[in-house]
Amino acid sequence: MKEIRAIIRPEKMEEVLAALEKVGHPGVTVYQVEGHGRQAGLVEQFRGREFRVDLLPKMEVRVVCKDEDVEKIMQAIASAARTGEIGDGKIFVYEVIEALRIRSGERGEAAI
Amino acid sequence: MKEIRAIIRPEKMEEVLAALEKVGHPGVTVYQVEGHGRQAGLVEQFRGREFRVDLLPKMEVRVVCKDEDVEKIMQAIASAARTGEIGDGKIFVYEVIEALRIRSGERGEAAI
Amino acid sequence: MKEIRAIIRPEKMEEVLAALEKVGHPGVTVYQVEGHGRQAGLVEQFRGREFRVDLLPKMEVRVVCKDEDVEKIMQAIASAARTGEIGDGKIFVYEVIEALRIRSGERGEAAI
Amino acid sequence: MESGRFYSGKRVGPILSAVFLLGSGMALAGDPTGAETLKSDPGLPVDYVWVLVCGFLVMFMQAGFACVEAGFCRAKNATNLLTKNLMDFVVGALVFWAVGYALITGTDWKGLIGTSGFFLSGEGYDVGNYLSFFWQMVFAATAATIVSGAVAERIKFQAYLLYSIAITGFIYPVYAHWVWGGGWLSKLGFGLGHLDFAGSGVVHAVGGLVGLAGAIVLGPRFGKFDKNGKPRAIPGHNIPLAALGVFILWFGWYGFNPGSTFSAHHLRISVIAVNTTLAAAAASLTALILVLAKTRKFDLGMALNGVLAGLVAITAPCAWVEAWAAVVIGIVAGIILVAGVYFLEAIKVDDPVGAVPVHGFNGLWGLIAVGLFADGTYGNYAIEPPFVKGLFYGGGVDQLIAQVIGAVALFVWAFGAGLVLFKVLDLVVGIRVSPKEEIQGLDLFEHGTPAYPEFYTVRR
Amino acid sequence: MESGRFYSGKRVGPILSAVFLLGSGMALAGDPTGAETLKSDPGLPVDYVWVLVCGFLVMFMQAGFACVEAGFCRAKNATNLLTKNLMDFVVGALVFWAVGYALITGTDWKGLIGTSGFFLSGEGYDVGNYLSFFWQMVFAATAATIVSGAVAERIKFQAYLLYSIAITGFIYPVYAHWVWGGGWLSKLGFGLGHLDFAGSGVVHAVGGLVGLAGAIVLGPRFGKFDKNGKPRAIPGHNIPLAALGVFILWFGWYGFNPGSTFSAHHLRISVIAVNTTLAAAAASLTALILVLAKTRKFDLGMALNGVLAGLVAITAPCAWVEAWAAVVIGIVAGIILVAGVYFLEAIKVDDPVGAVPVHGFNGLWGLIAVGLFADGTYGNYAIEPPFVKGLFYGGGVDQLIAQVIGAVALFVWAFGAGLVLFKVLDLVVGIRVSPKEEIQGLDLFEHGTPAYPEFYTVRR
Amino acid sequence: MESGRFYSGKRVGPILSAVFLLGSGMALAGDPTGAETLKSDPGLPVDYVWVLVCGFLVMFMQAGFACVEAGFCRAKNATNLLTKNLMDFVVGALVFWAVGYALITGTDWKGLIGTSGFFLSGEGYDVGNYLSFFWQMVFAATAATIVSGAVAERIKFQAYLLYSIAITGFIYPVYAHWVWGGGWLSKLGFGLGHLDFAGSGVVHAVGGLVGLAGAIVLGPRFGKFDKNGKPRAIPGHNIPLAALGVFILWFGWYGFNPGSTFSAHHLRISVIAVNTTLAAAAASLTALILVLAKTRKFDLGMALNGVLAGLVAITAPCAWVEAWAAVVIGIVAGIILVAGVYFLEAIKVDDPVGAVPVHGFNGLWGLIAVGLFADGTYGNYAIEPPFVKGLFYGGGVDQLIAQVIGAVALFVWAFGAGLVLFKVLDLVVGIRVSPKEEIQGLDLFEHGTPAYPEFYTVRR
Ligand SMILES: Nc1ncnc2c1ncn2[C@@H]1O[C@H](COP(=O)(O)OP(=O)(O)O)[C@@H](O)[C@H]1O
Ligand SMILES: Nc1ncnc2c1ncn2[C@@H]1O[C@H](COP(=O)(O)OP(=O)(O)O)[C@@H](O)[C@H]1O
Ligand SMILES: Nc1ncnc2c1ncn2[C@@H]1O[C@H](COP(=O)(O)OP(=O)(O)O)[C@@H](O)[C@H]1O
Repeated sequence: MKEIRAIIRPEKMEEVLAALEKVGHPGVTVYQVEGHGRQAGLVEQFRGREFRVDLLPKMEVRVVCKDEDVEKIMQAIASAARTGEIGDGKIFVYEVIEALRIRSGERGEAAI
Repeated sequence: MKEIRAIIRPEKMEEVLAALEKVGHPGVTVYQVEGHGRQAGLVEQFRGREFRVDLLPKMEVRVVCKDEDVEKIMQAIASAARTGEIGDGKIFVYEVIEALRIRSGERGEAAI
Repeated sequence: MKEIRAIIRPEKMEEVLAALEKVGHPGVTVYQVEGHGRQAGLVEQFRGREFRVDLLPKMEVRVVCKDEDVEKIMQAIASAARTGEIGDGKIFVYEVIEALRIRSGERGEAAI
Repeated sequence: MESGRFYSGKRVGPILSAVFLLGSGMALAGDPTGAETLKSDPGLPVDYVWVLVCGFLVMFMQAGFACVEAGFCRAKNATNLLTKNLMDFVVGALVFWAVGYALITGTDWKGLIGTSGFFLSGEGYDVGNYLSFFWQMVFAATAATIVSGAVAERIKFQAYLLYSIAITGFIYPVYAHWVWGGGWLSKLGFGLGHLDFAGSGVVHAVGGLVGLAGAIVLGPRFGKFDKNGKPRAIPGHNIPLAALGVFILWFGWYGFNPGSTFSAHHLRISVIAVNTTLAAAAASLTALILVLAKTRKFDLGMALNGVLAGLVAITAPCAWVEAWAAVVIGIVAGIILVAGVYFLEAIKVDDPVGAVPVHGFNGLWGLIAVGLFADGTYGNYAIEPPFVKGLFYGGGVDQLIAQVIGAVALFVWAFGAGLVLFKVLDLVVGIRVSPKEEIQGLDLFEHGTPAYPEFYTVRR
Repeated sequence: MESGRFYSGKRVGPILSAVFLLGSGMALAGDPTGAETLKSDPGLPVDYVWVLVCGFLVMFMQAGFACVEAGFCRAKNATNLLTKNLMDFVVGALVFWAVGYALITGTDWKGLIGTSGFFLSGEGYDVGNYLSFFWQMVFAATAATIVSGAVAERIKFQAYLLYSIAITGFIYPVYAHWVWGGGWLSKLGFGLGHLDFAGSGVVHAVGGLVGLAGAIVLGPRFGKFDKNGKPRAIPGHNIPLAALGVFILWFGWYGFNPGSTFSAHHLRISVIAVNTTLAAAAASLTALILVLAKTRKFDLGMALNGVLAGLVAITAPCAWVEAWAAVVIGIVAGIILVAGVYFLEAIKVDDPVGAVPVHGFNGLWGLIAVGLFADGTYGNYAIEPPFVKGLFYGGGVDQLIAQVIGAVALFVWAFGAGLVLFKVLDLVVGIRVSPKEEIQGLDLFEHGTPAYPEFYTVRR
Repeated sequence: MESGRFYSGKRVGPILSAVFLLGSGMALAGDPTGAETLKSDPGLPVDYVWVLVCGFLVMFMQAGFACVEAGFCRAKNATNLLTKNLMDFVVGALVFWAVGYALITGTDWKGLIGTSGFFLSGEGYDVGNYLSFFWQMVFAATAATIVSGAVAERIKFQAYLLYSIAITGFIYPVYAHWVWGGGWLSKLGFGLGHLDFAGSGVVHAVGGLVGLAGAIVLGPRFGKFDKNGKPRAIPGHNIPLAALGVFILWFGWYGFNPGSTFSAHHLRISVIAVNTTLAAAAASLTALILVLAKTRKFDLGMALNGVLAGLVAITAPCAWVEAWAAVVIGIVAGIILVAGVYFLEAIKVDDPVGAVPVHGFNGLWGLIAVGLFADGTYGNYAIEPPFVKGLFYGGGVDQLIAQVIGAVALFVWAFGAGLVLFKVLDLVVGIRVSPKEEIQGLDLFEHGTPAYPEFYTVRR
């Protein structure tokens, strides 16, 4: 089993979820995060005083799936999340060594 | 070392923490997440217009522990979080390859 | 590739980011979390009634980096986040098996 | 400018009521234009302005209650609380127009109830009568909205709507008739009869005690008491909202109390405004200090409740006492509040926002305070004698007895009617939401609208 | 105390205006001290108090609009909406002082426009004239701020500033002159001329229809309609804020409507206050029930809009009808509201907060209602005959015709001027923000200040 | 209806005070019933209504300050700011009742201080005296609450309570006595003596300058200046709350300024209302434009502060100037505000909400403006001559000199007393919370109650 972790633009969330739906994902968990990569930060201001904000709001999407589905899901996310401009985000993949479905107690791939 | 990651119902949070306390956990970190699995979404409405919400609020609990404690902690979480209805959530387990306690600089299992 | 995950005090966030900037990180993602380890909880109150809060607010910082940079980045974070008092937090390290830069489609270490 | 002229109901009951109808130039068919009324008393405009502006302030208290209750409860029920606070005013105004007002001010039947003047129709179409209706209506709505705090976070919305109809259409008007509509309490042979200047009892204690009944019938919220029955704090989700609500209520109370002279020609209104302020301040400081002594923290929530406790307590006596007495009444109100909050928890009653100690217990205290502190400088909505005198100013126990009788009658009526109402509602439609709905929050299930859909919140 | 004396503009136009100037003891150079004016009519203080206090309440409606609009839109645009609501009042007050007020109340030119009294200067420096200005100014600002809801979440701030100048400096004053400044509509040969007591038409429908024009020219927000053109809900981010805003507006409306007698000597103000309340309540309950029938949920958002719909509808007729009619007018207002919301979505117009059905459609309905329900108990800002009578009270269709003519004229003027204005602005400066700015939110790009910088929010 | 009758303290000092006591029908024992007072002047009801309603509005400004300060600071200190804003009113009202009011209006001692009338007792139990107390009390509380913004996010709560006692019990009353209680400034031989109509100086500059002293003694918040001393923005956490607060303050200011005639028989109140509006608008627009020129963004925070700056500046001159002058005074106020904000940062003073430039600097500017723009149409709370005339209207420099002297005296007194107070408090109880408490937020440590316990927030 693998975990796919994609950090994307918040405004791409809906499209990514739709893409996952289409490609058939087993389940997905979403995080509100802030990130900083190559994308330039923002200048905000308060009562006349400007300041830089380096951490920009991002969404993180995590899917645990079978090994054979990794590529398909990665591609689905990537193509839904792409704008071509700096700040599109990244996808990382991790090994998952065990899974358990709380409701039924199933283990392993059956639990995903 | 392993990491146990459990996605649970928000209203089960307290019981899960109590179960962890009982079984003796080394530490725990909690995330506010949203998820979508087999559980049906909600219908919300605003000024007379209904809409589907697919992402439901969940809590995620993460514990890094020694290899030998994994099973015990998983079971503790699972039995505290179970209602038997769809949406109870899942538990995933990951390998952790190093740990460091910031305060003391301890490394490895001693740092957990 | 490795992922470094550091759970730190919220008020140390800025210093940790500055330290990462200095040591040259490839990118960073930040999470608002709550945690419970050895640090004692808080007593809060509402309309005359006190209650314990066990989960304290923490920040989590994640950096995916090349294997050779792990130690350097860990140390940078740890020394920026240290106060020496209970509650300083921990750093965990994970294996990352694949990466993809959404914007360009680059894979592997090039994508970090 | 004599007092009580166009506000017969509250003051003098049916007999003088006839005098009023004639005296104010209101022919049998009423004076909807207002020209006759003005001619009969050219000094009326300032009274109309006074009563209306104060009435507007009282109406604005609805916003205050909405903010306090929503702020002191959890985010998952905020939409529900706001809807309840809106709808009890909306439904209350309509029901009070149809029925409630007539029950208070209509022709008296055996001292128990008014029987005429439904729908403001017929001869009721009169500027003076509409003025009186407006005033009574915002008061009735206040009584109604108090209850929503005590039954918060677990009552079915449908049941709450039915409750709103019952309180503004029956429970409140009946008791208000007894005191302000010429009913039996206003004619007690002790003192000047049972007196309640602006409604510590009629409005607040009635609301607070019906709320107590509701809280008891509903039972505590899931999680309010742990397995050993120990009370647990369930913190409010938005303290700034609650604090703003208290400021709005304090502001609105300057309509509630001074406006209850129903005449700007009673310059006593300045004394009432001062008393209202000092009692609120004294009670709030007292509550702050008491909790400070217990927990070593400056507890804003209790201090906010303290403001309201002081305001409720001074509402009955505000026209009859002087500054130092207002301060003492406030200090006692603060003590009653803090003791009341802990007492309710001790007997396992769950009152999420403290409505019962604030409005119920302190409403009763306000009634008693009249019998103790009234200093003989103001009459029964009149600046001519007889003046009201309490025990501490040489008035003996007469007025105090009248006050105690009224307080007992109020308790029996409001708490009793409340129990019956909520029990019956429970049998007929069910009053408590399912555990699942309670845990996930009423906003989603009853309204489909979370209060803060974009914010990440911990669901407690 | 005769009506309309010092408020010539709104009531009687330029001819009587001269009478007013003399009648109120205002010499040609004006009476800035007020001593002469007071001597000429010692009963004026209560009228000044009434008008000013009511005017303060109307000003406070700005806070209500700010809260409703910010609460009903998304967090990422909250700072923008607040800035717009602040600035339309700020800019509006200054422009109205320079130009707008003169266009309404100045010497009439061919029934179309006023032509004197700019900058309150010269003989305009007079206590009565300043009073009138204050009143008209807060009304103009209300019309201006209504539009911001309809064009929310996508208009450029610069364009909005220019729009604010145009509406308070030209669009609103011209139509207000027609009705309240002695213009052609006030002199129609039907009934007592076109009548609009407190501004269902002049203020609300003008604002609502200019807003409709703006919403059409701008086009819908990104995401409001899906690829198949099906409307999607975009929930407001802070329901408690929106609810508080509605309570504030309801409170402020007691200044808007009763204060429009411009005289406390019209005791009819009590009737107006009651009607205002009942119509709001009836409309809100109607809206709640209609949506309940559709979705089985108690929809707070629509109930809040319902309050406003009822208030808007009763604004024109409030002085001329009785309680039951107010209830009926409110019920119809609730129906119009709900139908209007769905209708706009059906024709693909995106009105984020419902400003068009609330203020536009119900403003027109209020005008018509005068012609139906006026019951002959109050005149043209006068407690002496001739009184206003509508169809249902035996007044025939005369007044109704005057109302319809006014409504049509209003529609043509406001919607037409709005279309021209926004089209021209679009050509000259561009009125819509870029898609990127719209998606990330106007707060960051136009103001640099997120509304809740410390809170985690989902960016929708 | 002559001016200043029942408000002797503020107007005419101890000598005429005796006249007042008799003139108003107040026997030596006072007239608590109000019947005698009414008989002696049947026109009083409208004045009482006016003063009370305006006083209620001033009280409501407490809500405005609470919202602005909480909204402009960080979430972790919101409960603390609300508690401070509540408690300075609570404690202030009680202290002012016990001591403060007597120091302002009591029998004058050498032009420096009043010495009688503590606790409103004895002959102080009089409707006129209670009215005057109510008015003065809400003003004193305003001065007190201003400071909490300047010392926000780092002062110990206990120290703040002690400060509240000191300002309402001594610092404010002494200066108010000098200007409004018949003290030496009111008797200066220049012009009509030092004049401050509604308190640009007495209330706002005193508050602002005591706040400046507090901010200096406390030192800047952790993180306000970086290691190189460069100022950093610390954004407020809830902009809608702050904006609502400013709207509430603007609304309340219509009580503050027009109500300060203390008589509805001065029809000049309409002019005051207009001036108040225009100055606020002009200042806000000016501030918006200045920051726009610097950062190319429409800065809501500064525009909100701009409203307050304009309101503060017009508070002293509002009764003595005409519309165009109000606009000019507002424009200058906007400039002073923006310059003041940057100036304080440049000298490393940390004033989290801008209280010092808004209330302190613009309060002083308001005093000066009287000497420049007063146009000779209104007297010293009188509609009879002598009228106040400034430099630009041919009044010469006399009045201006009186104004400058008052401004200098104010600066020395308020800033000096503030410095001494905070230094002494620091020595005795310590005024600054520990770094750990400051970083984690005062809400947890001082109150145990986070403002938004269910929301995820970034702790800045
Ligand atoms: N090495 C990394 N480790 C952790 N998070 C990263 C890393 N690189 C990028 N991110 C996350 O991805 C987001 C987008 O990264 P960025 O470099 O701006 O994107 P891109 O390179 O596609 O333009 C960042 O805001 C951050 O949250
Ligand atoms: N494969 C997965 N990857 C990531 N998150 C998942 C996955 N499956 C489930 N989840 C998370 O677990 C939550 C509960 O899953 P669900 O399928 O509804 O539970 P169950 O199967 O126990 O009824 C989801 O909302 C989602 O957050
Ligand atoms: N074993 C663990 N698994 C997950 N999170 C942990 C673990 N240990 C500590 N944490 C996180 O680190 C935070 C700080 O831990 P704590 O034990 O209080 O720190 P320290 O030991 O440095 O004083 C906790 O609040 C928790 O979020």
